[in-house]
Amino acid sequence: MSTVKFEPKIVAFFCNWCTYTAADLAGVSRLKYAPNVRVIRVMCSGRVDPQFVVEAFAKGADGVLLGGCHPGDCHYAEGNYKTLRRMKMLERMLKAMGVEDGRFRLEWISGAEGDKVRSVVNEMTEKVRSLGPLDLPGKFREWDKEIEELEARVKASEAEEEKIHA
Amino acid sequence: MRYQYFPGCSLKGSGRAYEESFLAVFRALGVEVRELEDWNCCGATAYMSVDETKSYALAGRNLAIAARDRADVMAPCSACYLVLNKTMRGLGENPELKRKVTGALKAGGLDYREGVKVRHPLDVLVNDIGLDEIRKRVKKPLSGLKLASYYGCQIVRPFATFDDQDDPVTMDRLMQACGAECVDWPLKTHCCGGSLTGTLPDAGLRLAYIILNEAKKRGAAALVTPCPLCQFNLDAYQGQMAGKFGRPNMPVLYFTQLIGLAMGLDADELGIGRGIIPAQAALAGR
Amino acid sequence: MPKKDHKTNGLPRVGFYICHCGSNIAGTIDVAAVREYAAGLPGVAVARDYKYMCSDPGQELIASDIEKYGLERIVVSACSPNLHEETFRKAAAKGGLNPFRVQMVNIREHASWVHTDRASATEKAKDLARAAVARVVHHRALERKRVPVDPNVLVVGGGIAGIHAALTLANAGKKVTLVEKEATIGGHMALFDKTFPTLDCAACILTPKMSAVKAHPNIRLWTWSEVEKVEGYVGNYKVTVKRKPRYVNEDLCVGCMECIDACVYKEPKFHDKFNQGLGKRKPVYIDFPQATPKVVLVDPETCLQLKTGKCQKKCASVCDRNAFDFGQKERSEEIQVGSIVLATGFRTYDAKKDKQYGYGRYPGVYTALEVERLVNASGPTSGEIKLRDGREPKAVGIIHCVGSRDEKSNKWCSRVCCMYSLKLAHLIKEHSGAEVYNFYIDMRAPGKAYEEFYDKLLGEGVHFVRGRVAEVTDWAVSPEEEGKLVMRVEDTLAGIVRRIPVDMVVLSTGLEPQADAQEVRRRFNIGCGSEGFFQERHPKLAPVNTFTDGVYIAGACQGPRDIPDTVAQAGAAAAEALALIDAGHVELEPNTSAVAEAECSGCKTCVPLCPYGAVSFDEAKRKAAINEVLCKGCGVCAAACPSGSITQNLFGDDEIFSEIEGVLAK
Amino acid sequence: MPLERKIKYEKDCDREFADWVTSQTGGENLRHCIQCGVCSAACPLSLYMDYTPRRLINMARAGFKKEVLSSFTIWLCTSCYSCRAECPKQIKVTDIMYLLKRRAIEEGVYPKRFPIPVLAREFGRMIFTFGRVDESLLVANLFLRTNWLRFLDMAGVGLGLMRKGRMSFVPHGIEARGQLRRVLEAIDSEESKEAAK
Repeated sequence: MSTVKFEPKIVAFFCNWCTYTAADLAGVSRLKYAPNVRVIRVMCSGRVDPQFVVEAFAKGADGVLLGGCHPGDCHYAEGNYKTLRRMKMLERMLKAMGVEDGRFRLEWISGAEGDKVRSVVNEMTEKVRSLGPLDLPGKFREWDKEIEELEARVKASEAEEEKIHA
Repeated sequence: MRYQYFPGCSLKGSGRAYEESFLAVFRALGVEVRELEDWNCCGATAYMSVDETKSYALAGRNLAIAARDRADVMAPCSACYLVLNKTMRGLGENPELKRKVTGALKAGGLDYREGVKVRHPLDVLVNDIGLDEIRKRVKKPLSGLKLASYYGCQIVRPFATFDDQDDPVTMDRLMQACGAECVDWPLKTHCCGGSLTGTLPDAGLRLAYIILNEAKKRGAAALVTPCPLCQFNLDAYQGQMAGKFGRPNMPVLYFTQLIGLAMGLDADELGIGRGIIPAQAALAGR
Repeated sequence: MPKKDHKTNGLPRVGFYICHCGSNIAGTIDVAAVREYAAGLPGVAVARDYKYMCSDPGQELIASDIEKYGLERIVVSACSPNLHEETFRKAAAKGGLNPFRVQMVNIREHASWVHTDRASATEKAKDLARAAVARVVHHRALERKRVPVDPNVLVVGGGIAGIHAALTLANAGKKVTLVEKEATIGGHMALFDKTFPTLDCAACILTPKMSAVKAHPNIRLWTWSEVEKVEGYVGNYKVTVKRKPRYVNEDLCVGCMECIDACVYKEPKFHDKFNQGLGKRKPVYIDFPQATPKVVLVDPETCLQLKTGKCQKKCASVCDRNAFDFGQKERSEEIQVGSIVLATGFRTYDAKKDKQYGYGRYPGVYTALEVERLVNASGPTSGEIKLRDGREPKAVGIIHCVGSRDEKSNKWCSRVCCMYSLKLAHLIKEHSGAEVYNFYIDMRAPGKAYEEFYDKLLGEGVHFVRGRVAEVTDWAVSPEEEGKLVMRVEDTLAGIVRRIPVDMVVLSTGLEPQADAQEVRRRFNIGCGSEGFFQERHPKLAPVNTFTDGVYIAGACQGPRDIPDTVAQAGAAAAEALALIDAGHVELEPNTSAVAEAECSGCKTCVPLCPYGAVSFDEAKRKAAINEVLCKGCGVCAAACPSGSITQNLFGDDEIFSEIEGVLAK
Repeated sequence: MPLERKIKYEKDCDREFADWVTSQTGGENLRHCIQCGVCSAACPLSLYMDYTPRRLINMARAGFKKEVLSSFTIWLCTSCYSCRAECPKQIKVTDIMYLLKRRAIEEGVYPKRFPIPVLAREFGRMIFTFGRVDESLLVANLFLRTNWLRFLDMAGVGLGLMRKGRMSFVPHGIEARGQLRRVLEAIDSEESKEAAK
């Protein structure tokens, strides 16, 4: 296991008008970057429900990248401002869940910034690689087990109590 | 207000008058200036040609010492000002270099930290203390004195952020605040010949002469400068110029000397007498 | 209804197609391995690979498979959906399948072109295939909305680009509103004396077009006006235009200019913007004799009446048309149009920023635009080359690339400066007989008859020094330099540094985006490239289109260009608008959002979020409702809805969750 | 007049040298040079140079190693940064001059008895020993090692300075000389480790 280099899996949500276009531009310009990102296209970064991010971590992503238009540049007037507010709250939540800084990243990348797609993807891949696997599904299983044990203990003590009262 | 002070080798040697007047002016302004403890040579421009990493480490040692105190560092010598800023920038841009240099400093028990601010006294006087405050302190205005303000090269290029690279004005404004007049001339940041005046006199002397001669043509009675090497080149070699080009006979003063005079400080305290070309006539008994 | 066989386990039957794109994809990705992998995915009834999926036979393959295998969903793994999504939707429709049951996987721009390792690129292609197959199952049959296109057009900017676009559209019988922020149309071209390389007089070719605009029954010309707000969508824009007061009734003024003679200021004494400050004007003025519309205006900054309310108003009293109206106020007007052509032009680099050239410090230093006015027969010196101090220059130096090809200011080549510098060199030499030096870095003369023009100048004895000038200074090293401007430059072809004394320096300033380009592009909801010029939809295949349908760009607002290219682009933008108008309607993407009423809790979270006011609240039902025509499909409401009752077509929660699970599943 | 071959064959060009220059700190943008010559025009010393800075840059990227390292140009640079301030491609010309000087010293190809490289070396030695530089001692050393006659020439200047109290012959060093030496030696050992790799 330790001989195989850990290759993180990163899920990216890119808005159609800026960041997805920038990724297309990176392709047309033949810029080379790490193959660890899987892009999911949305029309606007504002479409990204925090649940999508949580779901991606829960299903085994080691990192989640969200790319939208620069502030003030949103194709839909102000969708990206909404993204920003929502994602600030999400960041706090992720921290509470034990997701380290650097696993979730929000970047404004305009349609002209193919090079930024490359640098952001490369940086993030390196960062997440250094953090190691997140394995939230594994953690969920552990937590489930803990909760089950707790439940069992509560039930047992309740049964005990009932016995005494009876 | 409190600052750390990095003198550099020149201000302890040929630029002694710069140190004297610099300290006197800040003392009179009520600003605390404390010399950096056991500082070493910044490496200047010469050491860069010998060993790049070591020259960064030399400057790095000073920066590490400066980082022990939170006060900004004033470096009156242009070369020191440039080298210290260049080092901070170079280490910031190049992680590999930074690793080497901080590692070496560690070996000497020193801790390099970012965030030290190295500033020139011109910047401090205009932006921290302010021209209004200077004007208030002027007791003997330099009225009638026509100066050519000569900045030299390394103070605005390439790192200074407090003034324009092609047409700096900070020192002009300071001199005007002291009541002097500054001539309009295009050689404010032209090179004085630097170390070449000593090593290749034909090249160096010509550059220095061009500057002095142009200042004279524009009607300046004296040159004013913030750089110890410029002062040395322009002042000490005028005798040698005489044989080759002509004798400019132009006193070359530090801006701190002139501010000191305007504030009513004693000429001896300001090292006015240390100039090779006497300034008495230009200063007309001030 | 096609039969379902047991292979798909009751799932819709998916056809999977992967494209080689010649070697573009197949060179980096093991296409056969992905095809085999996809064939085993749940729901996939057929998986194929093909050399060029976008070719006719490739499309035909999809269409015929739909019938042959009873396919209900299509996944095409090829290039960016921004390029070929429409192609494959049409192919599906041809085979009888609803076009929105198609999903594309981008393995070219996002994989084969950006990765080098074959194994990991193939792995990525498999992950993306799995996700697309998982998501496409949820695709519903959708219909495109058709909305009619308003045939009226707005053209913004009255330079040569806007003029040409407006005339083309008007000649095709469309009603055009031309909005210009200055008091006259004509733009930069109206400032020029001659045009390169033909040296025909700019006014002679421009002013007839300006008059044609004014006279055209299909053009409404609004000068001294600016677009304030744009609402709506392709085919149906509502535009608010701010109309600044001229203090003169435009319908009454006939441009006799008697008021200018009568003004209480006997001599013109105010900054004349049109003449680049080289001339003076009065508070009541007209930019130049052929200004269009030929209507005077009053400058509130300098007019005594407007500033103090105390003036004899001689201007008004000599006007026999009673055109003066000092009480005029700024007003806004609303217009409806279906398409918009932006032709807002450029500005020139501010020469003061390059302090080493002494513009503003030495009176002998000029910008190229100033010299255009100096050599112009109708300019402030009637075409004589006279310096600010009245002298005639004996030697003139022209510095190319000021504010161009310089990372400290603008990185780009401004494309026109080499040619206009040659033109100015010719005109200066012709008008004054002076020695003229051109200081250039590289000579760029790539247009029709441009190289020939350069050759002509070489023959005329104009000096060419290849080198960027370091400094313009008045410091002299020899008697012949005294009183001159000295240019320090390396003659790079000789390898020798030179000092050249001249009397006049001309700075060939580069072209920049307009100062308000960022505001303007936001107003029209289009993009800018990193240098600040408006961004075209595709640099080669859609050079006048933008990412906002119905908004087209022409001329130097998109990037530096000369007059022939600008006119060609203006014609292209007009043609794009005409194509839209003549189609009569547009089909909108059906990726709008809708509320499932039963699940809506009436919390109103979504209502204020919509930037288009498409979400309203039905007070009677206590439910949110979305107007499908106003909705532009961003999906912000769907993301915010706490009860999950808003769904965005093609980007529903089910579709996106399946995709997430798809890319991560092993 | 003896004939000399001026043409360059490809085998005369040292590609490795060109790659080395562009790989050094300061040399990064070198290949982006558009040969506009603003560096040469801005340079106050270009009037004495055998090759203008622009030419030197082009020769360096073409691999004309011998000409570049033995040129007079690199030793005339006074580090005034005029070139760098004007360069439209933000090429760090001054830093390139430094790195060429270092290489020339390393390879021992600088002009013999030419005072500038000696100054640089003496300067370095003095710092290594004392931590600070005594200008007077430096100048004296310099002339002793290069040209006795110049020393006599300079005597006038020296006397003037001495009279004004601007010359001191007592070398004053820093206190923590040991520490400084440890720092500089740490770099030596780091670099020899790297070289071993």
